[in-house]
Amino acid sequence: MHEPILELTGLRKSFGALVATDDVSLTLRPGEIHALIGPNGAGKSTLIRQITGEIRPDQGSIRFEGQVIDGLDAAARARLGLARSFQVSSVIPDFTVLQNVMLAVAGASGNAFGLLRPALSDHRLTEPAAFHIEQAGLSGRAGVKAAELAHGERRKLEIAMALALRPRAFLLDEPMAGMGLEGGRQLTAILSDLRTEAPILLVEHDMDAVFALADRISVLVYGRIIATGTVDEIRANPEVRRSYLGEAA
Amino acid sequence: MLLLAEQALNGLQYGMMLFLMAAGLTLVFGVMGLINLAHGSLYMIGAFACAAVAAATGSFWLGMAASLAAAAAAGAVVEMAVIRRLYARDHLDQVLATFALILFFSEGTRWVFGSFPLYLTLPSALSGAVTLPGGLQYPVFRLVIIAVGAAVALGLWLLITRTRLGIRIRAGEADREMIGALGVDIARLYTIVFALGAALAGLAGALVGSIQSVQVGMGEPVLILAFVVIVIGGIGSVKGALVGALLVGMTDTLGKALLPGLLATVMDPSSANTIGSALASMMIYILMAVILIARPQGLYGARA
Amino acid sequence: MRRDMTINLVIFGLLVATAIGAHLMGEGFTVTLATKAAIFGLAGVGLNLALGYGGLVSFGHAAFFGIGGYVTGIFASHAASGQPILTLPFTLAGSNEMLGIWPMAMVAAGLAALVIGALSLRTTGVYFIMVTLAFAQMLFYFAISWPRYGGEDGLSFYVRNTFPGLNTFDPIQYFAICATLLGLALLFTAVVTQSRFGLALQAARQNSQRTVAVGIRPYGIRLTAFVLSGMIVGLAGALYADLNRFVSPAMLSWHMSGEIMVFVILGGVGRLCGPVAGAAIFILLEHLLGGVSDYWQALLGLLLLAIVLFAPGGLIGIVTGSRRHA
Amino acid sequence: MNLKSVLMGGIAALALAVGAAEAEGVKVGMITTLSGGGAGLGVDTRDGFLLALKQAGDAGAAVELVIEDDQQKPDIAVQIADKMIQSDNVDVLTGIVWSNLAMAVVPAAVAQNRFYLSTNAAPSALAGAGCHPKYFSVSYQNDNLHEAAGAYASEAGIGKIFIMAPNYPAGQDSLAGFKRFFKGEVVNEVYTQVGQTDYAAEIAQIRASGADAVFFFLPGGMGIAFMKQYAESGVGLPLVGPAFSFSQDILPAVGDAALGVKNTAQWSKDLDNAANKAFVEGFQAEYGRLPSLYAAQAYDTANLLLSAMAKADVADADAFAGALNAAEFDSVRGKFRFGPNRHPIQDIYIREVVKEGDVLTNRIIGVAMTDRGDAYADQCQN
Repeated sequence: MHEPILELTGLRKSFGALVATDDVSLTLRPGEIHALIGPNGAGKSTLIRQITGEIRPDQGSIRFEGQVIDGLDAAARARLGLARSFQVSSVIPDFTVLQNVMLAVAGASGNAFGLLRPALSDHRLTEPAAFHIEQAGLSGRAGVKAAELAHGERRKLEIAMALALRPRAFLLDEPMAGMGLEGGRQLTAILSDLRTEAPILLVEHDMDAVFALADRISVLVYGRIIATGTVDEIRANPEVRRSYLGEAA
Repeated sequence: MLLLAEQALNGLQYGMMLFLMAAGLTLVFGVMGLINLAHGSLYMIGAFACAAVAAATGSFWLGMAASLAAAAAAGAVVEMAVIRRLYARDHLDQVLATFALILFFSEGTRWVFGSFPLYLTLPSALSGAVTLPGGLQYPVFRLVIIAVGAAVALGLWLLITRTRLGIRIRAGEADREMIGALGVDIARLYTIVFALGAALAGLAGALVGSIQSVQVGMGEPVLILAFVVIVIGGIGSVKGALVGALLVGMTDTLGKALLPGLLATVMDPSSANTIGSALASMMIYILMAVILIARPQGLYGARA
Repeated sequence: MRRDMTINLVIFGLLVATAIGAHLMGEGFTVTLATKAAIFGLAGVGLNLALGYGGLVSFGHAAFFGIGGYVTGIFASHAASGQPILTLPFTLAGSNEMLGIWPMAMVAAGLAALVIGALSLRTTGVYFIMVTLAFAQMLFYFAISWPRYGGEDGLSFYVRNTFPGLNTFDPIQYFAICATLLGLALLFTAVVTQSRFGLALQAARQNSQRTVAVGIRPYGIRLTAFVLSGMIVGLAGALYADLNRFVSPAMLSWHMSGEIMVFVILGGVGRLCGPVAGAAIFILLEHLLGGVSDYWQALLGLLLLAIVLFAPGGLIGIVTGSRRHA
Repeated sequence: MNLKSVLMGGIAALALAVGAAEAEGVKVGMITTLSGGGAGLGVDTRDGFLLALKQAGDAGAAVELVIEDDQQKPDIAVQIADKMIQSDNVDVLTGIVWSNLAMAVVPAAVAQNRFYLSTNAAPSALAGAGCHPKYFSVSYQNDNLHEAAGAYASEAGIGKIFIMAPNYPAGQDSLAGFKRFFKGEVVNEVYTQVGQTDYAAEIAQIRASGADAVFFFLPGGMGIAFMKQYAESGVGLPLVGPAFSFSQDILPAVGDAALGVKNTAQWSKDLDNAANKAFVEGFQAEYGRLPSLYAAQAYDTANLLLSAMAKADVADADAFAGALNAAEFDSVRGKFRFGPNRHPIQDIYIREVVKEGDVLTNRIIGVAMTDRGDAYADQCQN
């Protein structure tokens, strides 16, 4: 087994009396899709936000590619290749698809301070951006404003932006949310390809997608991970059936 | 010692006056999320209404009543005609639209009342000075301002904690969409809160106008200070407005009174005087910057 | 895009044509008005970089305008008196050379913007608006109560500073200087907003969280924009001081901050030439309405209100039919 | 630039002015404060000036007057001056009330070869090394009334005094001027903010100071606010000041609080001379109110201008300057002449605020200084 790309150890975060993350340990290994499931309010988004650096855990530690990243802010973690998508699609609405992805390329390069060179004629930005747009299945849409994209296309744009970060790991927060049947199917195929780029920590409600994609699943309930295992192990786990899948069924 | 006591009273009185201005401003921000630069115009309208009615009827008390009524009415009209279109807008639009209202109100008032300052005469019951315990002489009217400020603070506290309107105001601060779901008529609630804030500003204008002067543009310096107050206190917090107002009132008054003297102990008197007064006039802004750097959401602010 | 560019050229061309036309007809004062429009436009262009492109609603840009003005006034008055400005830690003599004063004004305004921005950008929203206002007020009161350079009275320096090869006292020649600088500032803004940095700045305005998630720290980007913005406004302040041969704390007042904002809004937020159109229209209104009515500011207020409520794209937005140009 | 009005010296002159008066007429630009808290001063300045032109008949009609409101803002004043010089092409500028506005306008105006006749503001910077042959102060030098107050306070036997002025150059000049002639002890020297409206803190300091009297210089609305609050405070020490806070335009607002206050001025409406009688009566008839110091100064300025126009053509600048310097006109102050720096040499009186019927006004009770020039004339080399 390889060293895990991402390793959480004993994370804990509380808001007042509410313990949102309770002693969570979790790993993401190279090449895998690790799904994080759990009922609403289980603390999935809070956990993701601790990994991205938007909020600080009270206790515990995060290692990314062997390096402790607890002291780094969100932007620095992103530059290390920790790429995320948001629960609600989050792009720059007035930018074109191309500009959005160029922004991510610029961010990944660690140089956002070029003041005088026009970005649109800077092939160090445009070429990688065009490549990632293609990769995410948005060919031909580069000149369209993000605000004018359909919902599914916006999801794809987020993935293109994540790819532009030269990701070492993806954190995808409910990418299937709001996708239709066909769109969901397409996205499942794209995610399946993505794992060749980098492993994915996938937060998802859509159980069909999770069972189709995930190599391992962790179940988060009330801030605690109650089980981690392969798809079959989780399906068979009585505690999970009782506390989560049972309700869902 | 008496000097220090008198200066402290002055600071208290100044703070109470600022509180009357800041309370409305902070309520409007807390409930509606609106930044209202035209609050100073309502202060001015209150002062002019008081001066005009007092001059016409000869009664200071009718003037005071008129200041409340006129400012509340102006507030309600402005809210319904302009302000409610701004709730959903960003702060920039709010700043500009209310800046435009200042221009409009200032010139409009000048058009009606002319460019000359108006002056109010205090009724004899409120004029002159009284001797306080400890032998300090202090003007009656300034004591009245302190009392009015304290009464308004108490009244607002009761209003917010004990009445249905208060519950709605707090609900509105917590979640603007939720109170709609609770079946509260938001449009009316907003108009009432805005008019209430306006009435307090108008009252402050009339009180201050009584001992200073009533003129176009009088609201602007006070407006800026009221913003300093609510930013220090935490925008949306009435308690913060009270604490912030007293802090600003005290800092300003005591700074001006004591700084030149303090500096004189380390430098020659005439440069201590100039540097002292220069520093004293910057004190409250320094206070604000320091507080915000330490606590970017203000002393009692919930939202950052 | 193309239409916007055409409008930009038309606005700038109109300003220059007005000045030249007035000069040929011997209307010196109209040239002075056009110069004022160019200078206010320049201040608006500077603020627009922070406000329009960066979404930083600064209510304190009068601070930089005033600093630019005071640097000019202080250099000019020391040049007249022959006294050095500083002897410690190094000797700094006065100067009446515009080419020497401008960089000083821009550096001073830029340093102030660096300090004010570094502290203010810790806050957001209304707090940011109010903190920037507070810093400007601080400088305003300092200028009022510091007697060395005139305090409340302001500082007069009688003779306009000099520019090699030009007679700066001739209205049209001074206009040429101001219009050229305005043109350069517009060019600079156009280039910067299309650059990597411009991309990041505008992204941070629209979606700060997303910008962070691609590895860009908005703070540094915004601070840079704030400083550049302050420097341009500082240059405008220097030109305004020379236009009037006089500086006073009024240049630092919150009304000035509000007016610079009005130029930006009147023309259209985040549009290259918006502030120039806004400033020109402001001055035009001031003089047209000022002649007809004593109460032109009330009309200005109504106009401004109408634009904010019904035409959020400003005057250029009315022409192009779009809310803002990103 | 709120108020813009072009007024001709008289209705009858309108027809004549187009052709005949062109050659010898003088175009005058008046920049004064007609809006805001200081509007009262500007209005009196304008009205005093207009009255003199009207009383002069045809001679007055030869003056073409352009009036603009400076809003008491220096930058506005500078722009108006530019407009008047570049666009209206005026020969003479006048009317500025405030020293800071004068400092912004006057040096550039005289450098562009226009005459400037000051109806009020006369900062020290323009009296000494900064004097100019085209700049005349018809009012006084700024320090004068304060000097006189100092001289009077010494003479009246005031031992300890509390002195106060706004923290700006005219305020600092004021306290310096007072101290120049005051022989007693200054127990405290306080600078207030310009435009300050609340004086509670200063009043507390006065109360605690142990002084015998208070000298203050708070022009315009500041003085009114201070006087009203001082009256409420119960401090009750005698007040001394320059005329500005007890001038006729302000007294009604101050009210009875001003009664008995001693103030210094180079003019008073009860000065006994023919010119003053014509002025005071004419002003009351024309405007239905008593004239203020500012009106008197503007009236003298207009008459000085008319006297020079009678002797020289404004196109001949040297001759016109000489004619102005001769100051051969009937001043409402009785005697009037210019010193070497073209500032007045005149008597300065002590006045007391009294009530005549229902109207508060001033009455002369003595002379504080005789033939006073100013402290800066020696430094004037131009």
